[in-house]
Amino acid sequence: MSYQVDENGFYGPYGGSYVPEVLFSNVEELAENYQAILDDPGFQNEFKRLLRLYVGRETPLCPSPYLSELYGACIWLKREDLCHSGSHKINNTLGQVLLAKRLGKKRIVAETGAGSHGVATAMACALLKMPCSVYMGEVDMERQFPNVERMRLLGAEVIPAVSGSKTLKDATNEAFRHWINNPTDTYYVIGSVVGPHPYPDMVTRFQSVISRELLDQVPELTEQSLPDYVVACVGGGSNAAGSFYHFLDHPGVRLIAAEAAGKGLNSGFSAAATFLGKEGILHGTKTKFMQTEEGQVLEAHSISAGLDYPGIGPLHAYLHDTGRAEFVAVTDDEAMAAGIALSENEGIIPAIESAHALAALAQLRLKPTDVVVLCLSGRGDKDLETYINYSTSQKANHESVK
Amino acid sequence: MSYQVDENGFYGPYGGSYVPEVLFSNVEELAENYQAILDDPGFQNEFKRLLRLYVGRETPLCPSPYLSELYGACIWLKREDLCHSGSHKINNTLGQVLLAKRLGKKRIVAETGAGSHGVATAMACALLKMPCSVYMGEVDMERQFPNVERMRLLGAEVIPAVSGSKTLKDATNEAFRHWINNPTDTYYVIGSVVGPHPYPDMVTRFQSVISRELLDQVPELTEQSLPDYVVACVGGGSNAAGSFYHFLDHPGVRLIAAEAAGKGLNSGFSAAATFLGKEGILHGTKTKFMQTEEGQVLEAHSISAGLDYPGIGPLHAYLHDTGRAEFVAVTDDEAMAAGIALSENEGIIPAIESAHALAALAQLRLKPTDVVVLCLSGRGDKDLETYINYSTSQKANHESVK
Amino acid sequence: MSLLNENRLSKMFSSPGKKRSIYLTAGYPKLHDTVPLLEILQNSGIDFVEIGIPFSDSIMDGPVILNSHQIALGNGMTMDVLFDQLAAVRAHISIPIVLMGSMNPVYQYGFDRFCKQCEKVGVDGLLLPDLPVIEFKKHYSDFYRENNIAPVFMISPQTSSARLAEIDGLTESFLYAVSSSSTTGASSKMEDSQAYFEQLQIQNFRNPVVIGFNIKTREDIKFVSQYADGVIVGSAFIQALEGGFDPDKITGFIEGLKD
Amino acid sequence: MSLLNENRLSKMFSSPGKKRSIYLTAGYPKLHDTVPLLEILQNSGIDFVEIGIPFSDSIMDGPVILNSHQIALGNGMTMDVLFDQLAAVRAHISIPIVLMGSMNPVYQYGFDRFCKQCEKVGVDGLLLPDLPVIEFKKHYSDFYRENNIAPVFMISPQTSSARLAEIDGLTESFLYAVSSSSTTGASSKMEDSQAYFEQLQIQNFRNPVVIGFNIKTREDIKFVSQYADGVIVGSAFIQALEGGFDPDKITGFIEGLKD
Ligand SMILES: Cc1ncc(COP(=O)(O)O)c(C=O)c1O
Ligand SMILES: Cc1ncc(COP(=O)(O)O)c(C=O)c1O
Repeated sequence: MSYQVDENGFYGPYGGSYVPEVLFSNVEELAENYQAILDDPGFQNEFKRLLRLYVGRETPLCPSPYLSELYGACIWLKREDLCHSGSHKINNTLGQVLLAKRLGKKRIVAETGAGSHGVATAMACALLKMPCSVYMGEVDMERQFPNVERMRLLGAEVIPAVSGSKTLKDATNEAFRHWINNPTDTYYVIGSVVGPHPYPDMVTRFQSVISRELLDQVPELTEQSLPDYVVACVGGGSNAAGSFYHFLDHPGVRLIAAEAAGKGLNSGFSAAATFLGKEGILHGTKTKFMQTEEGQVLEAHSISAGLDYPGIGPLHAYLHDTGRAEFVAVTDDEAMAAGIALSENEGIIPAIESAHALAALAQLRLKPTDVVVLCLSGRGDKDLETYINYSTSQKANHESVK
Repeated sequence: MSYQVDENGFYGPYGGSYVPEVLFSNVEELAENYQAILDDPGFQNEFKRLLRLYVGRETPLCPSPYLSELYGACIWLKREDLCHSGSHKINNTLGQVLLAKRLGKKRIVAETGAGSHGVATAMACALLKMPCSVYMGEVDMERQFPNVERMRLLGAEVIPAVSGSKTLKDATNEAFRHWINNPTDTYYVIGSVVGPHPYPDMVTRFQSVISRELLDQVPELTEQSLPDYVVACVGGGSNAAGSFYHFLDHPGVRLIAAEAAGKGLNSGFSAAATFLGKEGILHGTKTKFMQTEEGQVLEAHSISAGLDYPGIGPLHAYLHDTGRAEFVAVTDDEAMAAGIALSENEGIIPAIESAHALAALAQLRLKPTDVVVLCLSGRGDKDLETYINYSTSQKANHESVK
Repeated sequence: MSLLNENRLSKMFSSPGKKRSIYLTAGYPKLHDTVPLLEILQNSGIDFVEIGIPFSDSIMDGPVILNSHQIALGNGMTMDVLFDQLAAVRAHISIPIVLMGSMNPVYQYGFDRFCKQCEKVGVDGLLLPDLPVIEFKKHYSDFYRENNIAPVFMISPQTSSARLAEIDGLTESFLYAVSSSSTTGASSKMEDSQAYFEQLQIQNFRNPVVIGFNIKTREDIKFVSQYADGVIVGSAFIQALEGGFDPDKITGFIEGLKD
Repeated sequence: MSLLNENRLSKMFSSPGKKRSIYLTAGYPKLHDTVPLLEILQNSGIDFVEIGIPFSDSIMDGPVILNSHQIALGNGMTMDVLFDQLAAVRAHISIPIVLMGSMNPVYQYGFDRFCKQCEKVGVDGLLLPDLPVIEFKKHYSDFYRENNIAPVFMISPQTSSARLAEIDGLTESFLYAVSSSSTTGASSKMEDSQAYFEQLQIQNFRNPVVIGFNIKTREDIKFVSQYADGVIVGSAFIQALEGGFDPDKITGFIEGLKD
């Protein structure tokens, strides 16, 4: 079975390119050129050079004594939190902004949820001298305010998205609208493995540097040549896609995708697209997302702004249906507890997104010999307010119960 | 001429160990053991392993096209901002906490200015399972609040220092007092190359990993085997000491130390110890610091909490007097402008401390062939409020002038 | 080479004169305003209408139409309600009706079932801006043909000439040319698009060309009509409904667009 | 093997009985309170006093004494003012005086010059807690000897026996034993230090041992006096001055410490 995109941009039934005519030529230009550009040695060299010298790759594969003891297995953290910008998102934005320059584009637009992608885009744009506008849901601007400040300091324009749930879905709508209004000179840097073909494949390829490094690191650091598990959180699914990529054709490697269950799968406040979603067309791609009977998109809920999206990328929808990846739902509470525990026990404050992957470990039945690689997609500096407020309210609850 | 500490803990006239009797045995124990422990292969391996897998070393040496063009030279940034914790401080704290465990200590106390050292200590303590208390000036707690939240989330106790100027000097006093009150079980992790012997040398050695990496990186990436300049900011002087260390005996390498001139050298609001200070005894060491005729310590001022200290380490006092290092004074305004410019033009938001080193470049007379290595000691995430407020007030000033 | 039986749209376009069309959002401003609105439009001499199926996340639309979608959804507009309303309309409304909307609600309804319903209630054309031509050809064109629904596609200043030819070949009824590259209700000036309009004019399309997006005033209509077979007014009309549906005001608005 | 000429301190210690000493901060609570305070202390039968030289950053001190330093500095206390005050004192104050303080103000004044002034104004001993023994021996001991100033050193529960011997050898006058490892004014209980005090007792020191730090009450003094040649009350005395210098209150305080 192939998990590669087909020539029409599909993974099985998912994917494709459902964009209005105004964007057709843009998307087509991209689809026709991205493979050649990505494979061009000049591009490859420049991209790899920036990943090494600017981003600080490779990122370490770091043993986690705390988690290993807790779960009775050999657990390793792939430290994307150490990337410049603070998350894996920069792998993708550098690639896309370099590519946009190759295509002769003059301006960049992006959406952002947690702000990680927005910051990473703003950084790539500052470095590569491209003006940059980032749409961000008003709710997200509040809960990830440090990232708003970072984007502004980096010289990017941050534009609040005020429609709908005022989160990632709505920021994405607005970024698409911006692109529709500026199709010739503007390049849209999508932040995850979503959107019309070729974005899902292109973003997957840029992020696949994660699993590329793991192919060397796992045999170097563990007693196995391949991990038994690779675990990652899924918002749109870019860090998961990048972590899974080079293991897709190794059926012995179990791929675990942690989705945000919000306040609980059946609470009405969730973002777990494979559990609650069905097939449909959103943001230019056919995939699974949460929607009404009528096909109206449902508002997602997650305490983590980066997972607060009703859908997932088409590759993940396909990995779900084929059973190649196993999807796990993690609640806000489980994620927060896991994030706080890692902070206290290992001195690593994870992004709340990544904390979902940490909490997913509790749902695996691990053996002592299992080698588990978990993608720590980002650092939690952007989430300090949320962590502190959560701890405070937990303590208050605890008190009032007593 | 030797720039190594002598057997009594002195660099020329500077250094030594001026501690109260209660601390004597602690400091003596450290002085007698640190060399052997540091040289022990078991310790070395563990320390290097953590630097690699946990901290993410080596940190890249990253070309700066923007600065290179601006100053007409080949300017490279040593990216300590990419270290886990967000600054070089973790190099030292991991070393010291490992050492504290070897000495059988049970608790850690530390002082912090910008919070970088406090966070790095809290991280090392979380990882290595040591309870941790951090003193931080009340003023600094406000201006570096994200770091306070990080320390708390990491399980450290943050104790406000309310005496004096409520900044780094006072936090250091309080940490010393805490240590005096708990001399047997507590280890004091000093955050810079200050304090009684052997701290200045020990911290220098832990931080010397910076220049150790440069010894390989400079010939690999540039056309020279040694840089022409190494530039670093100096609070206490640990990132500078670490950056200079392996070049001390290469007289062809010019060592530039950027001190905080605050609102101007003669403004009464400054922290430039080599310009405004004189020899004296502070925090257990003989060094240069700002003081009255009467020997009362003056309050320092810098917009950067990490440089807001009236003294420098004894090694730097010696490098100053011997002329081996050149000291440059950088005002708040110059540093802020340099920090904002790097953010906008290169997508790297530097710590305001590091921005002082950036601004110091303007005072060098560089030639096009000069290879300049600048230690970007930390990232500016902790400084977002200060940057944004500064930008806003600059714009307001600008408006009102118009 | 029309695959369609005689259809109100093609009949209308085969009559002489520039056509004028209005876009309205189904279920806006009130759930049951759609039918009386259609009556006024027909009585005011509008040649055909486009009815927008509201969608929570329509990326083609600007704030005015987006807002109307939100309100219509809030009013309880659904596909079934819309078809019920339209079923009642054909007794007294004869102008052609084009349905327009995002793919997903149609996809969830079932494309085949949707087209069958369209035919049943007398819908003449269907425009789904995010339905790609390649998907149309592969999976959906039969449903259109079998149910006598005219496929309508958009063309834009970005559309290549090869693609223009392909789209023209697939289209039955009219080509919907956007006046500029924008979402609906943008503030672009028609004069700025003159070069593009002139270009459209010299293409030898099988289908008539109707220009839409950002056409607000009588002057806009006059200017654009020089280059096309018809014009569509959308956001400006929705804006005229914003205070609530007032038949006199709407009649006045339509009159105001006339030369 | 005393290197000092006859000195008030050694004379005092050679007299029988447990000694009681008070610590005060020069220039606190008001700049010129030091002299009248000394008079009261002498009149109340205090055996000797320690006068603290205020320093902006005294790390040995807890909040109470720290605060007195800040206020004294604010009052304008300087080395010259202190020496002027002391010069006037010796006319009517005969109890021994030990100066105590951080190294840096002394270092800035000039160690030699400082010791000369001490002798001139009748200071008997000098205790600089952050002057290391090794530095004392190498650079400073001559200044003490030449000016007939008794070197006083602290010893603590942390001090090794080898070092105790060395310090005892360098000390002239008395060993200042801190009651526990702490800054001044901590809340440690004297009973908790009993084992340490007993240990001190069995050492065969050349010098008498005086215990200080955290001694607050008559009971503390009684308990500690069992083990040492004298006691020093510091923070508790400074605290008694906090409302302002009231001679009756101070006399009462001293009386209250007596058995
Ligand atoms: C740190 C981090 N991890 C994960 C995600 C989720 O995105 P994706 O699923 O594309 O990796 C985000 C999104 O903002 C993020 O910031
Ligand atoms: C990022 C950063 N750089 C530099 C410094 C100054 O310390 P040092 O001079 O010891 O490197 C600090 C202190 O907090 C810091 O946080």
